[in-house]
Amino acid sequence: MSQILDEDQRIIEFDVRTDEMLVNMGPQHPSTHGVLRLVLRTDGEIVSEMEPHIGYLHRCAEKIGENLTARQWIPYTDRMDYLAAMNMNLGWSLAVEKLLRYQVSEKARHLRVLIVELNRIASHLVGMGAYGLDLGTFSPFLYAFREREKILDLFEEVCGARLTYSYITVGGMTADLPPGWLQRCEAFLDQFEPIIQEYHALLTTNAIFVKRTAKIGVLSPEMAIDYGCTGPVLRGSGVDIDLRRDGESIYTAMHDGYAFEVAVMKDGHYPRDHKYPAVPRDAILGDCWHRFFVRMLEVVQSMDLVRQAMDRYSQCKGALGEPLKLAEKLPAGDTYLETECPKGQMGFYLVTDGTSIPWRVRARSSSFSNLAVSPELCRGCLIADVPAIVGSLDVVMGEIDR
Amino acid sequence: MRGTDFISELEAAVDGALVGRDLDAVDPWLEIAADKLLETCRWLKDSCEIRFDGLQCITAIDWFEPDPKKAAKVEWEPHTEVVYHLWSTKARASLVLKVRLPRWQGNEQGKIPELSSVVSVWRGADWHEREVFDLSGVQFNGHPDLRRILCPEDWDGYPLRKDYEMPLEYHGMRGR
Amino acid sequence: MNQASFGIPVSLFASVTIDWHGFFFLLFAAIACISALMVVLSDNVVRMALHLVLSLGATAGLFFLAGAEFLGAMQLMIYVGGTLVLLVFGVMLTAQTQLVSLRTPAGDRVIASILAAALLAVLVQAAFSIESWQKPGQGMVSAPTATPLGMALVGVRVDQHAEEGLLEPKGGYLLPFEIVSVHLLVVLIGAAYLARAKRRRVPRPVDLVASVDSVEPTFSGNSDTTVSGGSE
Amino acid sequence: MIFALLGVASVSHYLVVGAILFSCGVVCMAVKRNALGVLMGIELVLNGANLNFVAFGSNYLAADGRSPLGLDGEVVALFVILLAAAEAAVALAITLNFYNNHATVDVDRADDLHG
Amino acid sequence: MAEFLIETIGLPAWLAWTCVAGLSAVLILNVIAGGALIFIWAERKIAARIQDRLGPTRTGGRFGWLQSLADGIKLLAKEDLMPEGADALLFRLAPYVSFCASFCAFIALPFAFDTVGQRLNVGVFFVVAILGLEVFGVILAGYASASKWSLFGAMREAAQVVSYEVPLGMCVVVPVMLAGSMDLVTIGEKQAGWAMNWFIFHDPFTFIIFWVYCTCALASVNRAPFDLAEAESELVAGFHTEYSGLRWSFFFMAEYGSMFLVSALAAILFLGGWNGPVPVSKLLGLSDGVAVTDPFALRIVGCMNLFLKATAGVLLMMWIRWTLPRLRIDQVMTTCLKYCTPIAAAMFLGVMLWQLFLPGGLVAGSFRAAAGVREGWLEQSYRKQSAEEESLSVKTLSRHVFEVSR
Repeated sequence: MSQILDEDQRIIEFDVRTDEMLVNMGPQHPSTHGVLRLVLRTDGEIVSEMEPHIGYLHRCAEKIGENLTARQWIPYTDRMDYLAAMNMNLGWSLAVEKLLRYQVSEKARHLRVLIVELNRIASHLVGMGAYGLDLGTFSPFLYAFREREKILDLFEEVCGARLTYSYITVGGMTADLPPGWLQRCEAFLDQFEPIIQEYHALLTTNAIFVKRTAKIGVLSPEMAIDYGCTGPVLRGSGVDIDLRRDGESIYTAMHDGYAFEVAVMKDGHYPRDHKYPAVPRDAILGDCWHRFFVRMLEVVQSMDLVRQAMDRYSQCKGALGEPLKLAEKLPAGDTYLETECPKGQMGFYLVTDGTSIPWRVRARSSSFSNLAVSPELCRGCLIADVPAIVGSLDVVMGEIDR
Repeated sequence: MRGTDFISELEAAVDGALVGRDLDAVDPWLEIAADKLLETCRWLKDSCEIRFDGLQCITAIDWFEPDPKKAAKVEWEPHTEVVYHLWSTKARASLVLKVRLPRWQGNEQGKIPELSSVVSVWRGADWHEREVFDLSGVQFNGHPDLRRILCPEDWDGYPLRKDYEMPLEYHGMRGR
Repeated sequence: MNQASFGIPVSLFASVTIDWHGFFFLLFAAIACISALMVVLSDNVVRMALHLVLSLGATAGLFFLAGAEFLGAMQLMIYVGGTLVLLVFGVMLTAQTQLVSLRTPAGDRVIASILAAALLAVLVQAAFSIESWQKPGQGMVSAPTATPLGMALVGVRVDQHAEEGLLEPKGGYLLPFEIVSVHLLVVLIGAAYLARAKRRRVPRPVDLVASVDSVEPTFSGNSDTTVSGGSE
Repeated sequence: MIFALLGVASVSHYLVVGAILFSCGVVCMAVKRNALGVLMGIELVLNGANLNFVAFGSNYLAADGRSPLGLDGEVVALFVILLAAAEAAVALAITLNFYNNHATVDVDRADDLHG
Repeated sequence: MAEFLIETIGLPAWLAWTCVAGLSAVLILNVIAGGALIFIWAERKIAARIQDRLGPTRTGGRFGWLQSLADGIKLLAKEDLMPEGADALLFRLAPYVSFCASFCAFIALPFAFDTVGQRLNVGVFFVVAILGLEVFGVILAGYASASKWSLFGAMREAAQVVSYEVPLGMCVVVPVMLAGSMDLVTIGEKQAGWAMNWFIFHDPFTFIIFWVYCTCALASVNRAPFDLAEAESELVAGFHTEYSGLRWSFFFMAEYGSMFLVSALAAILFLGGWNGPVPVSKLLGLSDGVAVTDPFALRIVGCMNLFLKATAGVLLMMWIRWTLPRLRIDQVMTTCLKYCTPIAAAMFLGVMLWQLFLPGGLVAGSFRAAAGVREGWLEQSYRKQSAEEESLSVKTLSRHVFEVSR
């Protein structure tokens, strides 16, 4: 019995041994989500070692930040997690506001929640679609993009951009919502809600999908915390942390009065999982399936938050408030703020020396830490599992390489 | 637990670790002696009541003013500061540690400062330390695999240092 | 009959008769022999396997020509699998060693060739030694052999005609058939045993990482990450 | 020569082809140092033999329309094919084990039992 | 046809036979190449519809039906690249090996009751064996490309195809057993009459084994969810990563050719082949119940039937491809060894017992009477064929020569 316990079930060894092979997955590989390069050492189909090589998309954003004012740097945050640029804008704006001890107007607060949660849906849709692609099914990808396009249309109305918005800015927003936007957003949510079942049918409950993801890349909560994994990756391992509820006061204050349940498995149940497919028998907490499912639940959660935010926003009277000056003087000091972005906790660290230009800016990216755990998860898996595992971490290279 | 209690506990646990503090800043921080860092981190993670089980971020700040005119006006000595942002899952609390290092080890130009690695405490420190090494030039002793991470392996210099100059050319490509 | 339809001087063609059987025999025989020779001559295992496949395929063609259709199909089917596996292993086992030359010394080659030439001479001599063997076949279209073959394998001979007047009736092949079946089964099991998966017992470094007890015990049912506790 | 052969595909011609395959196989077995090459030689030898069986068993080739061997030729050839497949599996297993132990497929290195 | 050439036009026999053989080859080639064009277009349209988009709309009119032709021309014009470390000969050879295997298997495939390139009495085995040869092209391509991804693709393909040949063989043997012949024409003819005569409806076991056959066929032609050899998310493009232009399109044509082939084989083995669900030929008086009166019309109807069924099979494959994720290599093997093979074996046994105790099948042989007539005619004509040297058989050809030269 003890012998059985000693065996690592994940690592399979054969009597038939062949020469080890070193293969390069990426940086131009179809399933590495951008310019990620994975070096695999394989014995046949089994990956004995995997090492990510990053930096192909390094654009020196932090160095550039030392030469721009805080508001000028916002477009650079867009280009970090370019799939959730609104969240990036928010993270940086909040960090600067925290240093300035500035509070945005009530209306701007609700508008921020609205926009950010909408962007979270868009980001998770890409994550979901691309994950299907990683597992070899193409159709869900286009289904996801079809809906994402509608969100991008809404964003385009708001700020004129479809990918790099720079909409949320230090001290508020660059503009208020155009007339009739709320109705269009409402219409989108109404038609989007039933479609989620479609995704569950195509992916979440699909037998092959479950076979490909269940018990693959199991990340224990200890390991997840140890590696600094955050976001859906951490919650997929069953750790109940969501900065919207547990974060710093300036961030949680933004969500004051909002009702939401953190998408994490508690006592064998996900919040309102009665509405959604049951957890398959094969899946164990912390595997790829759970990470994927947490994202799917967060889409529903975000839809709910968007509806609440729309309510509150429309009830707010008065002006949105002007954003701060482009070259607002920053008090000397330093501050660090993490926000809950779709990919995980994105932290911005800001050091100032009393001028309007920061002395040092630092972006702590969630994908960076999430990806760092992938060599551990991929040890002993099959080649086909590598895209499945890396895809389930849902990394964005723009954020990792900055 | 109150902050002051925590500090006295830390002082008791790791003798001579705490060399500075600012509890009134936007983010209160503690300054740790460079040679006591590893011990302090161990204690913070394993033994103290609020277990800081997550390392969120490591940042190195280069306090150096290349412009001699401005340099004359600043009130700090040139140094490198390494900042650790810790997080406790249990208490949902964060902690900021700062470590002050010389810009160059023994003031010897080109010899990067050394600091003990905390990879043995938090595995997540691995890539963060590599990034700090890569961009700001801090040697982490005890790191299992300290290589450049974002820049190419044969890159010269540490880009996030204030006196860094972009090379004129890299493998035949124009730099400036 | 219109002898010069379409302006083609048909008489020119009519004087030539082509024996298709002979033509295909020559074709297949040439492919088989040349490929066999190439198997001997080439050093690359994959090329050898390719030539072997060609040779065996051409042999299957010869079987078809000789009226043994079932056998030809079997040859194709079994050797596709058999040599395929050879090929695969050839590739796998020489991934690294392909630079290491496994050439035979020239002396060995010469000796082997001489011996083989002698053997060939004897065999060819034997092949033409009996006159009746040299006579071309009647080309009788015989009944398909698949059914009698199948019946013979289960022990019933249906191919013997009464008028053949054999001294004693030929037996079926039930026993050899069974023996071959068991034999194949044994080989199958052996192969499965050889390729079975084993679990590695070495603990992975990550398992040695100290545990964190501050986490809410939400994680359960995962037996394969045994956290062995912080021993430091 | 070629025209002489045309139209006279007889048992003898099959035997010649078989002989060539057989000889090639024998040379292959003798000179190849690669274990897989030796295996391929065996396959060739077996095929050469098979051709003979088929040739003798073919009514179609027989001069009087009735072959001396009849169906037995085909049955034996069939068994040879089946056993060749089994033999290949066993030989491959040996080769693999050999490779795992010696990291080579050179049969000249298999001299562990050499005194 | 050859008769016509010899007697009416006055060609010498060997030339006439060559012409006929060439014509048949061209016809089959056209079925594959033209079929591939149509199927590629269909796949694009179907994939587009499944994915809520339009697909090709411009090239060649409203439905973009010339898109694949345009692509073909583009592929012809593309530069033919070869990696530096590649084994030049094998690299060049591989696509043709694949294509030839796919093409050769059509030789023994009957399109209607007597429309067949070469009627072989081991037709089923021949088709399955030749189809298995296609994998050689893939392995050679993978090895010769000097790319590790190609090599992985080739290894996967080898393992998969060799494994799936076992259950596929078992599935194929069931109709052979029911028809008592390995001749595809005979197997097809045994299912003439109403749809209840089709082997898929013969008994519950055949119904199950049909679906096992579908799974195995899907796997043996490398279509999703078994398309591991070219899994684009794992192996870039698998065995054809390094191929471009015309060579690459040969692999593609081979793939579509094989898809059509296994579908047609399924139709012949289980779905009545060229016989419609209703014995139209009898109702229309093409065969009056005693003899075939209009073989030409019957051929056309038969071909259409078979093409329809095979196309339905191909479309089903496309539907599956655009719906399901891909399996992993070990799951593919598990499907084969733990599910398909035992199920196929059990069903084989079941069919055998059923034949033993309920030989007529569920629906008594009454419908079979219609089949019997045509079958009899066919056997007769087959015999006549061989006697009058109507077939393309090498054997009969040569026999003709024997007679002429004597």
